[in-house]
Amino acid sequence: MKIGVFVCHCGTNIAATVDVEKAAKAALNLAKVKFSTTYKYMCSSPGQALIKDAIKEKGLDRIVVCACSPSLHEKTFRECLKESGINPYLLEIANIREHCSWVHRDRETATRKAIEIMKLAVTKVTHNRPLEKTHMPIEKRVLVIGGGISGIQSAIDISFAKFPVVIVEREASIGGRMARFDKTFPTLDCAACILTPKMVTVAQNKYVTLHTYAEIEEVTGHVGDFKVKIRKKARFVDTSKCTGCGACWNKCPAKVASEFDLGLCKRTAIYTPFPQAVPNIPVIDRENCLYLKSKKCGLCQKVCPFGAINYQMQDEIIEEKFGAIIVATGFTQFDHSVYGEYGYGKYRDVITGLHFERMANSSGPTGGKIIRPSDGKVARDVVFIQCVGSRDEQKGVSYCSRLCCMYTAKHALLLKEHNPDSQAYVFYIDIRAAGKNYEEFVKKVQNEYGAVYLRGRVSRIFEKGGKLIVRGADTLSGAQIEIKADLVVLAVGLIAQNDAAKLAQMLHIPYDQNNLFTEAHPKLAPVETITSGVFLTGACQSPKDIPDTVATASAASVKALGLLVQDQLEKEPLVARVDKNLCSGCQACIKACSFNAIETKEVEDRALKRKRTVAEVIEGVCSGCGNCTAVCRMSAIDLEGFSNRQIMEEIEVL
Amino acid sequence: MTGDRSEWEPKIVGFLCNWCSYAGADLAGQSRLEYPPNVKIIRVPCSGRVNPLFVLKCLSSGVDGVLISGCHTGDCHYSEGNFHARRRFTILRKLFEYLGIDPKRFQMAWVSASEADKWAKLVKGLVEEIRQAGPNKLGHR
Amino acid sequence: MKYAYYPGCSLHSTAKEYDLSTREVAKALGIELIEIPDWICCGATPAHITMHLLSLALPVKNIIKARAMGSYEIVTCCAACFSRLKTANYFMRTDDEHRQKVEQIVGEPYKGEVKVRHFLDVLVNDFGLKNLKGNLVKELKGLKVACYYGCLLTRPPEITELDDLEDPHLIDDLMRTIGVEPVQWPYKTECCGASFSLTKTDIVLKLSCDILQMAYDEGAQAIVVACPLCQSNLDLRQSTINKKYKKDFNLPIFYFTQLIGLALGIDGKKLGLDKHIVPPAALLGEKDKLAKI
Amino acid sequence: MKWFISHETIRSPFLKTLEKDCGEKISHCYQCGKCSAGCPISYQMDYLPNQIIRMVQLGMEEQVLSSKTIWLCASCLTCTSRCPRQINVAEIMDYLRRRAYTKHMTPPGEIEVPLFNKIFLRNIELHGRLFELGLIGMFNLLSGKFFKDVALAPRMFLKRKIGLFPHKINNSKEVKEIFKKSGKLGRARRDKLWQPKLLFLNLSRKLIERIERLK
Repeated sequence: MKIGVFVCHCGTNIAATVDVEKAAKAALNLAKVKFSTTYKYMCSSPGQALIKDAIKEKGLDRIVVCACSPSLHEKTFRECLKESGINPYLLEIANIREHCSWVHRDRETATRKAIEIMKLAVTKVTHNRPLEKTHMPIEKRVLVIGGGISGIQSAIDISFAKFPVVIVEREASIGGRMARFDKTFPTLDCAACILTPKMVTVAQNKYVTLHTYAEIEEVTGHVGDFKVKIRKKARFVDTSKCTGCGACWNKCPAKVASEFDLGLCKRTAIYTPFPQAVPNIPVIDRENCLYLKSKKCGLCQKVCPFGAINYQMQDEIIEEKFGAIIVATGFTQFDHSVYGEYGYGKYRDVITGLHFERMANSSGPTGGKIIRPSDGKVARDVVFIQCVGSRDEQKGVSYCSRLCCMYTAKHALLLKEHNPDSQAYVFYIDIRAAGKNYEEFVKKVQNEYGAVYLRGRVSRIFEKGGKLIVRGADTLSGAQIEIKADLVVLAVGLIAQNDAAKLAQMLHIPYDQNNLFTEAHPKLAPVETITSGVFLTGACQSPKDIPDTVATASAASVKALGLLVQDQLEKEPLVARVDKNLCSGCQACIKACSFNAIETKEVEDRALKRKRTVAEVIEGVCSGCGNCTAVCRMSAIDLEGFSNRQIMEEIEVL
Repeated sequence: MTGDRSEWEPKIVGFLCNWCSYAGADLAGQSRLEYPPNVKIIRVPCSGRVNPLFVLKCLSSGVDGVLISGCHTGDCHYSEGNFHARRRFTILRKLFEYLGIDPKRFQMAWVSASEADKWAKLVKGLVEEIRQAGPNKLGHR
Repeated sequence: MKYAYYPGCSLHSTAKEYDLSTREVAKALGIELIEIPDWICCGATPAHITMHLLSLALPVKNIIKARAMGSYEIVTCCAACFSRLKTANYFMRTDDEHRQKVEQIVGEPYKGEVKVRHFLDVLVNDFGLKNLKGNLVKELKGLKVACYYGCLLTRPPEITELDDLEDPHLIDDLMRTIGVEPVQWPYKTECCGASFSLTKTDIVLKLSCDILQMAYDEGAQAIVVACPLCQSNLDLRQSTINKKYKKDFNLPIFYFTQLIGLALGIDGKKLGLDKHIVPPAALLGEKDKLAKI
Repeated sequence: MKWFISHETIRSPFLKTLEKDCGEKISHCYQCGKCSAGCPISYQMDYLPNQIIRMVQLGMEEQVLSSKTIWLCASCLTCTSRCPRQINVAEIMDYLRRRAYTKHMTPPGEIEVPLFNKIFLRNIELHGRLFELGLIGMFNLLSGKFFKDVALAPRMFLKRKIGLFPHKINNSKEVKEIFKKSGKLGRARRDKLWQPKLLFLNLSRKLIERIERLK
């Protein structure tokens, strides 16, 4: 056995704190290490060439690379080994950057620790075995969770490549948040004008199946073979019969606050969320339907000319298989009722940006009039407050929600267009207008639309004499500011959906402290997750505006397609294996396995001269977690790449 | 390893699951958070991979402290590996208490991929605790 | 129900009627208040502005005296004392460095374990509104008041742990229970400038004037307070405010205990209603709530 | 105002001791101005609270300690309870005042508050509990506002809201002990309460007022 050790400088990232030459020298003292060297960037092509040359010239058969985290370049170096004709699994990475040079300052300490980390890797590589990747078939369908603009865009992109897509949307219609917007910044395109065609396209597309009013119930399996249970909530309307004529909702007597219009107007118990809904088929809200609550009424059934109403309908659970999943679940608004100083959400004339969008929308609850919800009077002096819930560790989230600056500027502009006599006052901390034509847009709002920008947060809002008294500050002039306003619009931040963590756990993808889904790499893998086959798009990962959302939607689609176009899926061979001679057939491993990857098998025992039951791992199903190995009394089951012997010896050399 | 306290530095082995805690420690590096060098990390796919024998082996080889760190409850990449680990090692801890081994020497933690800060704090705290517990006398070295 | 009672300096002088009415109400409701023997001043604002350690040591000394009485919780009525005692407790609980220094000064170990309560809290949460209602002799119908909490009862919430930070309601709840109608007004927790009463009287006049104006505008006939400093600024200085800002306020400033006392049928004089600078008799008489005081 | 920034000013010990002594991380402040927006007294201040914090961030010790603002803070804690970065602004104001004391940097127009505080504490130190008449009398005497609030006094006496004599308690020794042990507490006692500058200032202010009125 000839082990080669390659120590990377990583520019100065490693070399500044770790004496790489000393480490390389120390490697030669280790058993079976025949060669060691250093290089500035081991992952670069000359660096890889260095490894390849050394393998050829020195006859090395196992390699240890001391560099960055294996999550970054393990694949790179495995490829490098393969190209030099060595089995790619005869490689170990010693993480001397993230776990050493970047977290220690003292050169001597860091060098000593780097050598120890290297020692562990050398010990481990000694017991690596050559392994071959296994191959699995791929289910050539994509699941898109969420039917907002990001889900719609993803589905359209995938359908271009002629792969089937299923969209699961929990609301009665696709369209998501964007369907509620009036106009979009900075071009002032009408949101409906650019979204509705896409909604129709997706509905008519023969590769796309829509499951609206449906939710994900359970996800099992893995990349190439996800098994997903979808709950299709009872609509109480037969989608095959309904034509969306509207007879039912015109007659329905039960009226409740409309969620789509954020309570600014009423809807009926049988309803479509908005006139352009896709599919244009209503649902019955079982909470508020008089018939479903108390068997009184039944009017909609009587008036339906097609007999589409069915009060007996039950939730239905369907199970489907997918090769890849795109998560496009979007965001929700920060709830400003935690701000006592802004009235705990009790003042009717203190509204959110989304309320403003609905009011500005000509097909919205006020028919495009911007008024005070309390008394219906036209709003003249309107105060906009940015960063409500965002950049606020005390009451909200610490991050910047990224689009509030822009949508507030847009609102200030729309206000002036709708109410020419009005005046907008915008309280801001910083204006973040980084985007194409964004800064110009904000400047336009300030210069041409006369919005007054005041740099400071608002400390208090209260009602007096039918007006809202807003107390803020303008830190630029050093003055306390008081404004008597008709309407206050809070630019509330974007936060994760309430049940985001639950979905993440179902999909086995990580999420951060704010319940936003975590990408595989913040720069180089922004739409992937560490769970292969699951991709992210839109604001479920971090706040995004429409252009960014659409861009990530297309990116996620490409990633999913990249998977689907392959004939077979390569699978890491780091799976569990049973030594049949040692296995006593206790089946403890079968109970420990969460993936049903272990079966029993009869083998002929030559010593006992009879058949006996042993465990056997189904390679294609095993995910390599190693949970089975920890319960095996005989140590008969072991994990490739992380074997008992390897770990024991690693402990030994410490 | 000598018993001389002035020279003695705690030696700690950390078994980190690949998906959460190892990534969390990576992030600590990316964020340049400084922490003591005493913890040597052994990467495992899942905290459920850690065999109680490994812990015993550590303590008998003179390691002063053992840390097992995995994903938070419900966040396991393999669904429930961390549950198994937690159950397994709660029992092991009981056994250690019974045997009179300072339970401080064997700790479990849950660090997610985004909790770099928590990882750095954890290491600092752990090293301090083990330092107070003193050298592991069980070790044959 | 037994509590160690810490009146504080103000309740022994400028706010005598607060002390009188508190004791009367407690007596009538069977709440036993045992005055902490030889209590000393809590140091108030001058102490924490001038010397931090002193501002912790003085309250802690008092708490230790209360602890020596047995296992009682401390009750205080003065918002400033309440704030200082609570703050000192918070430091003793959470800050080892300060705790050790203070322990050295007062000569006894103390870890912040004695509970400090405001009399409001005791009435609403220990005694209970329902129980109070059952004890009423009459209801003070027809009276509209603005309940004014000031700065120190609710801020900072993690220390005072008393009431809602921005929209407190304990006094409002009590008033409703005795039949008084609290107006909804936005200045419940505005500052009256208390600590500047003597030094920067102009500021106090301006802030107090704003508060009186807001209460008046929202239709209050009187203001109900739980802080002796607020009361003295609003009551004592009301005539000066009228003169300076050309106003015509005539708003009596009651302690919540006084109105509760009236509802419990206690004689107005016993509640110190005669000690007010802005006389309440007219208002109370006109409303025919009780015999003339 | 012009302020030269250099390595020394940015790393001035002022900022460090402040952060250590009051346990607040000043660099956390991102200058949103919410403290200034809610401050009831900011209309009187020479610098808004957020500007004071900014000046602390830049190490402008002298300017901060000689500002009027720190003496105008009423400790109402509105800023602290609403700060989105959870900075205890009121505590920082307290700290700055304490530091201004020890450095003798009170601005000439703002001597009343420190004088009052000293008299107040001296009063407690002597009597254990506050003796209001003594406090008011002493303050008026030493600040030169001899007849301030005199009109209110008769009513206060009549209503027995102010006593003519201090309370008698049996623990004056123990109070003195606390004052003595609280570190630099002795300073309050030893510091001269007699402030001719202030006396002169207030008397002349009175005089000018009277002349103005005569006009």
